[in-house]
Amino acid sequence: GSSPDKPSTPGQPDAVDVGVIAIVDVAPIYLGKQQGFFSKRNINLNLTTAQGGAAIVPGVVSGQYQFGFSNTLSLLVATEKGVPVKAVCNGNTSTGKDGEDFGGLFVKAGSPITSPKDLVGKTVATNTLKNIVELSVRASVKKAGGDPAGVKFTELPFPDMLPALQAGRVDGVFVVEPFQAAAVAAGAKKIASSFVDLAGNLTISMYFTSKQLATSNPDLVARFTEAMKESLAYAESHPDDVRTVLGTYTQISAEVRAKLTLPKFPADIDKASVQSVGDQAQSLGLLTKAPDLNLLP
Amino acid sequence: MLEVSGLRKVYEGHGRRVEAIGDLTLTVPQGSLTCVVGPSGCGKTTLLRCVAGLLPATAGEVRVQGVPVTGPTPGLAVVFQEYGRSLFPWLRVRQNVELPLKAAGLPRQQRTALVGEALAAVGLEDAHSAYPWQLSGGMQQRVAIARAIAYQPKVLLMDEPFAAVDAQTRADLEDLIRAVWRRLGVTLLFVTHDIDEAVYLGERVIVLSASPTRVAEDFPIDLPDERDQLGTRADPRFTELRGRVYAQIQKAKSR
Amino acid sequence: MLEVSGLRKVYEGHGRRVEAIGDLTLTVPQGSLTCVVGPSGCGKTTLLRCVAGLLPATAGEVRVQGVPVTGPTPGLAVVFQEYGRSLFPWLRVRQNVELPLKAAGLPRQQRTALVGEALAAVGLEDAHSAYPWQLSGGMQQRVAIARAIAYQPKVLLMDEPFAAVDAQTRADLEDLIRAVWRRLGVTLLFVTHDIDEAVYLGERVIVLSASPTRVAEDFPIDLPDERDQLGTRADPRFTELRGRVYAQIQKAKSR
Amino acid sequence: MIFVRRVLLAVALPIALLAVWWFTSADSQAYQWPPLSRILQAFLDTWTPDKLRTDVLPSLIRLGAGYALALVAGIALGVLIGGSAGLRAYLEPVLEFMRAIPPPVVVPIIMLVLGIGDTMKIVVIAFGCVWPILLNTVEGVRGRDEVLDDTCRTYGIRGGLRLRHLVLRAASPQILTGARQALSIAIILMVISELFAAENGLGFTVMQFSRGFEIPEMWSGVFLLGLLGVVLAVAYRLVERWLLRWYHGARAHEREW
Amino acid sequence: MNRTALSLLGLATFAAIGEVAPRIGLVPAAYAPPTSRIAVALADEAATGRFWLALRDTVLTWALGLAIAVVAGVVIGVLLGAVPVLWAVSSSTVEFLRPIPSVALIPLVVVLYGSTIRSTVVLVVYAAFWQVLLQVLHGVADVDPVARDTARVYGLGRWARVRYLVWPTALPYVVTGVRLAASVALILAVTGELVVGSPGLGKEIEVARQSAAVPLVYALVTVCGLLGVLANVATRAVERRVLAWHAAVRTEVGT
Ligand SMILES: Nc1ncnc2c1ncn2[C@@H]1O[C@H](COP(=O)(O)OP(=O)(O)OP(=O)(O)O)[C@@H](O)[C@H]1O
Ligand SMILES: Nc1ncnc2c1ncn2[C@@H]1O[C@H](COP(=O)(O)OP(=O)(O)OP(=O)(O)O)[C@@H](O)[C@H]1O
Ligand SMILES: [Mg+2]
Ligand SMILES: [Mg+2]
Repeated sequence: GSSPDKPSTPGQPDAVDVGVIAIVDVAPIYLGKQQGFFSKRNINLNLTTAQGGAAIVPGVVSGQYQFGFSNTLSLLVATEKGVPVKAVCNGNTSTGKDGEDFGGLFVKAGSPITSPKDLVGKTVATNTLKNIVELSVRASVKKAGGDPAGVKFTELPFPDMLPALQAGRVDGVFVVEPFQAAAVAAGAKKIASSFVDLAGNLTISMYFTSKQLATSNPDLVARFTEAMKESLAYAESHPDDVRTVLGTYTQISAEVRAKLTLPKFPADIDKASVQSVGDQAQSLGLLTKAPDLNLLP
Repeated sequence: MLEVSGLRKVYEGHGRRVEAIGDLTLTVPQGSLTCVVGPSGCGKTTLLRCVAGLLPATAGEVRVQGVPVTGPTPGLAVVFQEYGRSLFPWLRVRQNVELPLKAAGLPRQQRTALVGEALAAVGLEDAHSAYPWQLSGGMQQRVAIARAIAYQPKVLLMDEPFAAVDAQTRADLEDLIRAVWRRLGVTLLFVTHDIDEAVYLGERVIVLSASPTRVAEDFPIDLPDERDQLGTRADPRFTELRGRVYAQIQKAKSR
Repeated sequence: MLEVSGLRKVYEGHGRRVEAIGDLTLTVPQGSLTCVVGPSGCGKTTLLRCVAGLLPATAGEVRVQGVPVTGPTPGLAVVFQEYGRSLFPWLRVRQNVELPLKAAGLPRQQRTALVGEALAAVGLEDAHSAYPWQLSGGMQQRVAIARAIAYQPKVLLMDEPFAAVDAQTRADLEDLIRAVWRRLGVTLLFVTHDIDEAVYLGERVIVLSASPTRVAEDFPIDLPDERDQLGTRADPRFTELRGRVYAQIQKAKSR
Repeated sequence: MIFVRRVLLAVALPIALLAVWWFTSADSQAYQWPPLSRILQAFLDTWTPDKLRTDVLPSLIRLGAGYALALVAGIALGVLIGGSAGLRAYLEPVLEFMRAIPPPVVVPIIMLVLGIGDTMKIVVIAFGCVWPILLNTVEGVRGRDEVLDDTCRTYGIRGGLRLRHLVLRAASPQILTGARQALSIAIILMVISELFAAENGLGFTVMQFSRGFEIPEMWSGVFLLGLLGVVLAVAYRLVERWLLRWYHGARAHEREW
Repeated sequence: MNRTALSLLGLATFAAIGEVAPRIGLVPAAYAPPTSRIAVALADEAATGRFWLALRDTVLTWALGLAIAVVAGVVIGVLLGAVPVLWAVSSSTVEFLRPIPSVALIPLVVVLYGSTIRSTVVLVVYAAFWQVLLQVLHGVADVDPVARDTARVYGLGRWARVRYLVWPTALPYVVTGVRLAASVALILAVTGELVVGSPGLGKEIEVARQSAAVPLVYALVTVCGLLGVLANVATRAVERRVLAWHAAVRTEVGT
């Protein structure tokens, strides 16, 4: 292929590297690749998995990846710190339905805790501190009438949360699929759908590129965005295909794939939810200024 | 008492097979002083190591005080030919001599006395706080001897203990060893290269043949018990004996 | 030629200060065979190490062939008192002897010949493929001697090279050393404890005093150049000389 | 004089490297490569005495505890294994198996048993840095001089006395080599352990900076880790010099020229 | 019982503990599955091509990184050890760089090479290099003074000294260094894959972890462990060959 930094050579497909995480949330891009939405726009898509956004953002900025997948709050923080990133389209969105979201706040079976407000004075595990999950759990506690400042958060990777909960090392955990399915199977009680408590149709993550690429090759960015949007729309309307494609890049067992709750995949970013995330982050001091929505396309 | 019967030792490995000891039988009575001489590489060190229980024999048996030897025997001390390597480089001279006494559980006071005496006997009072590698070869060897003496063993095996010391010191040490032997009644097996030394020291001199080793000859030394460097060595009987031993070694070697 | 002038060596460290050599001046003419005797710990090894350029002197100077020594001199070989540690345990006997020749860049054929000769001369033809730790003490020492001989040095320093070998082998090696010395015209400095050996071997015997060391006496040995073990040792002049050296050592020691 | 020279030699290269870094990064725009001046400024702003107390001290305490645990376990186990060929054959594959498991995978397993508190972090540090100590102890114990061994056997030097005066001393040069390797591994594991359920600590803070895209601060943390390494290495050297004075003494005269 | 049987017995014991502990509730079986379930998961996974590709990638990364690290560590270690000035100049920098966690390099390598094998190789080299370097430095410092003097006296040049003296002395340390580095390299290869996302077992572990596929995670971890065991078998075999002369090895082979 040709170098993606320059306008494309006619007739030659652009090789595009995208940094993603091997989780449920990125199913649409795998599906879109499978469906040929990218190749028909002359994009030769290569998906690389990394452990988390922390490794993807530098990769995109340095031009190692052309696009990446990261959560909304990380991108807001990066923008405020002057990291030259630019969102291109939605990644995934909470279902917006309380009790039926793809992630939730769980307590152990038989725990006296029944509401998020009971978590005051207790410990809750979050996948990363000071990020979107913590923000969501705080929203749940607040909504239930508790003081979020009284909740102690501790950082644990999703896979390690359930064992910690079962062993009583933490009092609550926030997990997403497929760990939500595992939590349910283990008898844990869901006490809140925190993403829903944080904002209506919460845009949890987005695909983004570097500002540099956005200015040097707007055509490629446009084609990628189009293809991505088509993929999202397809995923939204073909949940069974999503469940199938999960089997190709994850190791989630077939039974779990059949049962798990999928996120929503709207094509467009819900600006209001981003604004709301930014505002709440600011009130917590995670952002020093009002969120910079120039990030958004 | 020390009995070696039908001892045989073969070294094998790394592409080499050496029959160091062929078939060796000898008895060393309790409290006697026996000297062993033999050509270089004939198996003297190997014999001592088997007696000390440091090396399993290929065949045959060693008994100390009637008990078959299967491992190191308590109350037995060895002065190794590799005197330099047998001292602990991380311990000072005094500590090197003291360590076996500590292991034997002697009280501190007695230890200090024994160590002081032994170091004085070998002429190293001044060097007690040096590390072994700060000493000359002869001094190191004397530390090893002091360690053996201070230990007050029942059986003492010495492997060319005076190889690195000068003639005068050697004479002094010879007399020291005879004095210690008589005082403690220790059973002494003494390997040396020096025929004069063997005859001067021993009640008996055993000549070993070249490998595969056998006892070539066993000379009782009928010199008077009181020996002194000038008188004894001038004794015509001494000259005669050393001549016989010498001749025997010549024969042992050419066989 | 080898000149030592005003040499002084003080060891310091680890809570010990030893004036090993006080003030030593001596000259060893080109191609001569000089024996050095002295009490244990008097500084003989220290002297050799200074001459070999292995140890910096505290004061004074050593010159070999007129050049001040500041490091190891080419064409100089040493047989160390710690023969065991001076052999490389990872090399077989043959390779140990061959290594210096390789370093000198000799062609393979010549190396093989020299190594074979030297090993035969010390009676170790059979052991050439053994590792040093498979050998007896005396055999190891003979390997070290073979290495020095095969190297064909201009200056040869030997530190009690026969301490670990039996009387017969020792006699053979003494004759070997004299033969090599005469054939190669090497300048030889020979440290020994054995007064007989010093007198038998040397053209000259230097007696050192106890530490801090000085030259106590310097005896020219006026025995005929052709020496043999039986004849020379029976020579009344030999007996006289050894008596004088012995008396001198006694004096040196008590001083 | 020699001391001054050694200090000069020691600081010359770092200063040169820093100078190169300073000038090449002076007008760097790339966010991940901030100018050195900004990093140094961030260093001063970030690592205040208060911050050192709340974040560096807990790390150091865990580091010390984990390292001490590794020393004790590594040496004890190493002496046992090094002293017995049978035990070595029996345990070695299992130990090699455990050694090959990467810490990020080990931590969840250790968490299952020990929870998420400081104990877990200390054990993670110990688990990771015990290997060089253990291995070197085993090799040191195996390689001890045979004549010394025989000396102990004949003179009836057994048990604790033999352990203290032969086994440990003979192996000590190797053990200390291992201890030194372990020191830097311990620092790495201190960082890794703080990626799990930590609320303070140097590694935790650096990771938070990195996630928050506070790049100069992150670099200043990496810098502090390096400094910590240097300080510990110097401390180690002092201890080693003292413990091995016989060893360096025995090998000293060759360096006189 | 011979060595291999004992080793297998050891692994069997370990597997048995892994089977029993979850079954009797010592650890929660849901998160620490018994050995048999891990074995089943492993068997299932081994039937996929994806597994073998991942295994190949990991072994490749590992071998490449280890090879570079060992060569660089040995060369630089011997150089620094042989030329003291170089060490004096660079030691502080080395001490500074060494503890910087390889994890901290991840953003850097991602910037440079992205999620490719090259990123991981850089991490592997960085981590394994220090292990080898440090062992080599200590090994080089362990040269026996008498052996060193021997080499100097016999005119061994710098290269010959490195080749015949320094290198064999350091070799036991190097072997330990390689054994240490082998597992550190493996760990870093897997960790790198896990974090950076370059292809290999580590990436598969992360995917399995994020998919809540617990037995599969353990199965893949088991593969890592077994790779470590294999690496050890290989280094032990090499050790028995190249260190046949070393006390640690020869005493085991002998009696
Ligand atoms: N560890 C060993 N491995 C293999 N062979 C050995 C070993 N030790 C000794 N030998 C061989 O056994 C024979 C006898 O050796 P030993 O050390 O007993 O002789 P020795 O009589 O003490 O000689 P010396 O007077 O020279 O010390 C020699 O040929 C030697 O090569
Ligand atoms: N490395 C050292 N450090 C400190 N002191 C030493 C060192 N080497 C030797 N000495 C001291 O120097 C003195 C002379 O030692 P040297 O080895 O030269 O004696 P020597 O004449 O060779 O004795 P021997 O005949 O016993 O071998 C001794 O008192 C010894 O303790
Ligand atoms: Mg012997
Ligand atoms: Mg000496």
